[in-house]
Amino acid sequence: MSDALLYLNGVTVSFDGFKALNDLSLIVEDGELRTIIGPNGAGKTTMMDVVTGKTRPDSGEVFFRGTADLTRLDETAIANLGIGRKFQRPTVFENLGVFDNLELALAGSRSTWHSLFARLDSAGRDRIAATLERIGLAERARLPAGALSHGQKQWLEIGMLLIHDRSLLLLDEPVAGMTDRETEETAALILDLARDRTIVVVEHDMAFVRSLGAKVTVLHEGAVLAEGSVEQVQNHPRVIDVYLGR
Amino acid sequence: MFARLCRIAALAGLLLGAAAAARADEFATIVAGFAGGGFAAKEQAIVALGRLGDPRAVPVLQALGDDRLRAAPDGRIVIVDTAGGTTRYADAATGQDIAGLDPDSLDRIIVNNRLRGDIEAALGALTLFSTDRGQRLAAAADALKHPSADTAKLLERALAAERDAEVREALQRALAAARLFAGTKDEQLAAIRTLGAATDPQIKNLLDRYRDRPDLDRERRAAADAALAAMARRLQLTGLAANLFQGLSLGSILLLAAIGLAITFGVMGVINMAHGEMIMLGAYVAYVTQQAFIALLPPGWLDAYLAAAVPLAFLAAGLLGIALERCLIRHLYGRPLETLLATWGVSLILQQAVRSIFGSPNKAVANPGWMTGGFDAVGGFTVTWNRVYIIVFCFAVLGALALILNRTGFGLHMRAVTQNREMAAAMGIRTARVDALTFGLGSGIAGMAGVALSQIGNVSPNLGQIYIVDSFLVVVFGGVGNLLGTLVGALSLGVVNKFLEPVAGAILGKIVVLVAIILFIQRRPRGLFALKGRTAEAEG
Amino acid sequence: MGMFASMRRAAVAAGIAAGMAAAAPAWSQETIKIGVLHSLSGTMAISETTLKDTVLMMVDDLNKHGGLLGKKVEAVVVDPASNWPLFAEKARELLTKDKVAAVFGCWTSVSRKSVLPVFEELNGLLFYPVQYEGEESSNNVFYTGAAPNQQAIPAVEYLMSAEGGSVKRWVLEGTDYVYPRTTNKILEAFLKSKGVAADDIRINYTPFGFSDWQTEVAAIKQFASAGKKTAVVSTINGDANVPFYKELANAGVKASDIPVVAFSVGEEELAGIDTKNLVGHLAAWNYFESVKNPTNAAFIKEWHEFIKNPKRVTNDPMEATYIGFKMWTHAVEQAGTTDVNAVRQAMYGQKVKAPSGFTAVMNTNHHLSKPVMIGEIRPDGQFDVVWQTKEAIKADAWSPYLAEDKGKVADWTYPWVCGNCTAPKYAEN
Amino acid sequence: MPDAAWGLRFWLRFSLAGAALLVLVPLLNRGVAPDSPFALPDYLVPLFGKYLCYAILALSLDLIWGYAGILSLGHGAFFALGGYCMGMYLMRQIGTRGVYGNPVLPDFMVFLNWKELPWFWWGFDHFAWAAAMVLLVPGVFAFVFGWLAFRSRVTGVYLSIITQAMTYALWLAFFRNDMGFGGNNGLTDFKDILGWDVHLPSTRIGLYLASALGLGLAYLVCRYITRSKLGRVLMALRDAESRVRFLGYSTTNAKLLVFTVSAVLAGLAGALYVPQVGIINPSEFSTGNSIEIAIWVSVGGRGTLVGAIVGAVLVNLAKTWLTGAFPELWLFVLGGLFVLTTLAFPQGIVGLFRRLPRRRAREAAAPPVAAEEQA
Repeated sequence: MSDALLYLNGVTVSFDGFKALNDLSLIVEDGELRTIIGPNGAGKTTMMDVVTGKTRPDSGEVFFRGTADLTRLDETAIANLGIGRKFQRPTVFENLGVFDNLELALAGSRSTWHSLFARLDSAGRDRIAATLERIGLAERARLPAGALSHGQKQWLEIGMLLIHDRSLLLLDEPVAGMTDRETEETAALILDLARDRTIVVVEHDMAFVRSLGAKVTVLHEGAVLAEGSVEQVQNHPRVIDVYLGR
Repeated sequence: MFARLCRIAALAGLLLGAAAAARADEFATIVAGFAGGGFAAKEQAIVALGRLGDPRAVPVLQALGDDRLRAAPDGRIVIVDTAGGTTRYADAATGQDIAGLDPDSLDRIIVNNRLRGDIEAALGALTLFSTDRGQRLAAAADALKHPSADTAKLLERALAAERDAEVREALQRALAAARLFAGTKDEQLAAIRTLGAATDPQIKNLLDRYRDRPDLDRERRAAADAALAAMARRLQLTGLAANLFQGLSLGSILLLAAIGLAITFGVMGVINMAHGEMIMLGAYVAYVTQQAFIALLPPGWLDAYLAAAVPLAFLAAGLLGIALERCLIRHLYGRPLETLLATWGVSLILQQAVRSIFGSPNKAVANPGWMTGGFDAVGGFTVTWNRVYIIVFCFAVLGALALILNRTGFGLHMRAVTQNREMAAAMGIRTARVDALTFGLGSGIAGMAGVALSQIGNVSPNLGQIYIVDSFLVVVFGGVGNLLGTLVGALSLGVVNKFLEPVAGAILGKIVVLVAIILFIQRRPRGLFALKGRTAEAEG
Repeated sequence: MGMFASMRRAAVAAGIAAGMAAAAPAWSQETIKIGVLHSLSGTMAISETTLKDTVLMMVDDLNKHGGLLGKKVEAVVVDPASNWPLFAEKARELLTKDKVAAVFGCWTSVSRKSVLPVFEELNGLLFYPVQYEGEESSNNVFYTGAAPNQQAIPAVEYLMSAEGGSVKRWVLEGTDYVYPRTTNKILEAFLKSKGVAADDIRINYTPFGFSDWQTEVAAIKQFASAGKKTAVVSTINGDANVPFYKELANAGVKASDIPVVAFSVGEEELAGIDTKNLVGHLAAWNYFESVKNPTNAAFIKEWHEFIKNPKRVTNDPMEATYIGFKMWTHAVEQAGTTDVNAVRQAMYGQKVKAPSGFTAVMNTNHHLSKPVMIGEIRPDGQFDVVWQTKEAIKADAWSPYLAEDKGKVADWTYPWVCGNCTAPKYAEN
Repeated sequence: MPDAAWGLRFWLRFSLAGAALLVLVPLLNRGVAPDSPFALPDYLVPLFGKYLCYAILALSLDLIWGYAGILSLGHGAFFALGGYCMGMYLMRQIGTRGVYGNPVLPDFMVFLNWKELPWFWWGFDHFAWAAAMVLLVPGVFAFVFGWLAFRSRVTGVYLSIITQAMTYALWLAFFRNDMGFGGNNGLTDFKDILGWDVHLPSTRIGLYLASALGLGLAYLVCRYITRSKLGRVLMALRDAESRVRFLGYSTTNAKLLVFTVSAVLAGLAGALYVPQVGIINPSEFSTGNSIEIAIWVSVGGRGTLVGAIVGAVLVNLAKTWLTGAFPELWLFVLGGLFVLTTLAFPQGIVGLFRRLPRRRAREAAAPPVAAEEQA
């Protein structure tokens, strides 16, 4: 047990025989920005599923802030601990307006009763307005999210993570399908976010990873293959094997 | 009952005395007695015929028994024989054929259950010595039903004359039963041993009554108790076996009703509320084919109508299914719950359509000869042929379906399309066509199920409604998209239901099963055999 | 805006409906309207559509012979769709909107119970043509079907007689609703009064449309194997009968061993069953198609011509409809009006030569005097009458065998004027 | 934005519609001369009352199906449970006027030789108790059922099927005469309610008005819920339930709440329905009835409260008319109508009238959402 923000130890998940995670151990310190790379099927997404409670590990322990045992909590509870997640495919609520999407994500009580009687106060309104500005969807606030472009959806989703103060953000390929320009902006945004929260980014795009310039963990076949700076891992012989093949 | 047995006995005496050289005119006068007159007069005639011990009486009594005896205006008694499609008339008294009789001029000679009993008894006595093995067997069984001192002698004679092993056994039982109450102490003990070997509630009741006789000494009572205890154990086992069979039969019916749905709903994810009507349609196809056979083919062929009905039903329902998929359902893919509503509309239309074409009342669909009746399995439990064949049929259908799915190109395409439509399309599979065929297949199977169900239930426009809810439950309980699950689900539901029914009664039993299913779904929201990444998932 | 929009529609609807209503009286000037309230869809359509056709046939015939009071009779057919609240709604519609002079309809007890308050409130006239459990006598209903004492009791008496096979042991098999419950209750009391032991009576109830009879038939055979002559008294309702009889036949239950006597199975029901193996099983009715007499011959001929199908059979509820309709027309002619109160008075003592060959009489308890016949099924799906009462039996609204019916009298003439009283409304003095 | 939803214009329309409902029918029925073409004949009053009850029922289903995407095929059960509670009250009011004149026991109990009132009939001679039960019984039943189902994440078709199984089981249960609810005949032959004779036209008007008020109330409740933040949570989970969980909302609780509320509304509808049609019996539990409710909603327009009301009223109006006008053909027409609506205008009648761009967008965007749910 450590005082790390996120602590995975010997986590194993297998889907009918195939081991998606194989005795994975990983530690993310508080305030750190971490990028995780790895070939397809390395277990990146499964790792996120385990952390967010979508998937229960067959064995191993997962702790948040050293105390909260994430293997015992469900998605809702974990989210309320302050762990946010962005999916690989952008998932916003297509039938709700952009504004509504953000309002749902807005920090505050999540209890069913509360949301039955809740009214949006001016502070919240301002918060949403600010976020809309930041993700550049201000003039689309009233549109249904379903009408947004792919990139815009990505942004909206990031906005939803922004507006809900989370101490840990898990971003699954945030720049997938983005133009170079959008990618740059996203990188900037993430770096900016990283100042006051812990962020774990899963990504293929090495250029993007490099632009983040953060500590990199390489996953392979459900376990950590290498860890270190971008340069270190890039020169790591096994990593080269795995990526370029023999 | 007793009177009848006395008659048998008396008649036996005559037979033995061989004084049965009955003169023709006496026979004729007795036969003439059937004309007019009330049941009493007829009864006398029957008894007299029995006494006569004249083999000529047999055809007359048989004709009387199955409503083939007529009175001609000129007072003659006529035997109608419709065997082989042609109707022949024979003079009952002389046995000569009569030509040129006007059928409408003949009066039916009516009997009631009491007379049927008398006829059985008379025939029984006559046929105890008949040349036909089956008749002798029946006679022996009849004698067992009504044991009495008087039958004993007759049975002894019959036994002496009998060569056939099976008939001998039956006669020995009957004789034992008779001696149980009338024989000497040793005969009684022997009888107890003989009867104790049987497994038959009827004999058990016999021994029960014997055991309660006040005048029994310890030895005989002990012997009876031992025999009874042994038989009780055997009966208990056979009781379980009976329950199991009944459960299996019910399960096979649920399964038949559900297989089609397992395709349309399970594999394709279409909530087809018109599924029941597909079954109904199949049942009506069975009815129409039967009528066609009656109308167009010689009677001998009628027993074969199912052979034609099954494929026809498959085609009819299948084509309708394809039409339904093309015109309606394909517009609703990805919106399962709206499909539910649309198909519900379709089911209303189909019901009303059948109602206006065939009319509301039930239609009679007869079991072909080979599916009629049943055989007495152990313990007085009758296994009926139609249920046996339905069980067989149901497994045949399931097997064939499994082959289609796993061994044929179509099956491969089908699985490909249901698992990944885009990919399949990219690989050049004509998905639209596969959808239509798949739905057609499911509907066709429902149609065949309808033919089977017409053999045990009623054929009416509401037929489908009886099975629709159960079908869905079976599929969901078994695990959507999984044939094995459907199989296990249906059979287990059937068996559980049948074991509950004697305890809780039909209604409570069913309720218990339903609640159990609901709770089970809470435990395993994806059913018995859950599949990963299945289709019938999306929400309306 | 929503409520508003919906409101507009509701208002329009009201307009339409009001229009329909307003249009009604204009017609009833030249024609006499009668209502036909039988389910044409849903579960009960199986039995009820035939009765609808019967009424239409009678109307047809009546108009061919100059109508009623010189007016043409018009049948207003509606479909209550086997839905009991809808029965009440349709009854109200017939009486208030169409202003019908009388209604012929209902089959199940629940449908009758559902419309009863409507007829009493609006003082309508209902002719109910189906055998039922009794325990009722409404001033606004004429019951032309059999009461338990016209069906159940005689049937059981017959089976007890030497003629019927001197039965000693009884299975009362019924669908779980009020008619079988009542009938079985009466029969149980009756049997015990005849000295039948409690453990010689087996009572079992199954749900509507019950289709899997294996267990029950096996149980019946078991029960019958006790050595005493056993019979089954079946009050199983419509749909469930076919699978029941199929199971019986295949399980080899012969009528000469275990006769089954049914009160809800007639020619129409048998038309849906293959009867070859059911020969000898019985039914108790007040009419069988097979009875030979001129009235019946004419009735059957007329039916075949009207329905354009010589294969269609007639049955007891059809005869009951026939009787009811004839009586109503005679009553109207005598009263010279279709006014319900006048017609009701004229109904008492009405006599009709019925297809059964007897003369049916309407009694002041609103029930008929009819003959009772026991028929045995024959291979062609018809019945042979093996026993029948010498003369017509008067129906009891209240059964003498039920404790709670003690002293209840149904008599709608002075001084009683009541369907459910233990003392006359108006004391004579 | 909820504030806008409760603006002056809404209240204006609402009260207009309400007033029309409350005033028009009584006026046309009592106020206008019977022979005038505008007169509303007596038999139509309970009929309209019935439609209003159906409208409430449709609202209750639309709340969970249209907004939360939960199709309950067992809502007829909640309706019937509410109805039975009211029916039990009405039965107790009959008193000695029953066939067997027993002051305590209803006729069917006398007939089944029951000696005293079963415990679950206690208190139903008091209207207050009955009224409470009308809301409680369906509510608690739904709460327990929903808790079991939603907690274990039974969704979509599975939920629909087990709700159907639920109503089917209840249907069988209430058929049993031994249950003590009158078996197939159910509860009928009511005499009076709160001392007023149920057969009097004035009482009918009263019941009609009660139904109208009930509908208004139900509409406001549903509207409030759907316009609240919870409403948006529901719509969100309809599209991507897992995503809502990752936002930290308990979808289980949200569903449970609306499911219960909706069941209570259904019960209310049933209670208002029974005295107007004069009978409650097990056929109300039949699976067909529950499916029909869903059909009203989809005909009117799913996901719009007005749509539910419009659908319920129109379909039943059509049914009333067709069963009289074309007794032989009406099933064709009705069945055809259902097929047509789902095919031609999936947004229902209301959808035809309001062409919202966002709905277009939804159509366009629907597949990826569904796909995400699979993953």
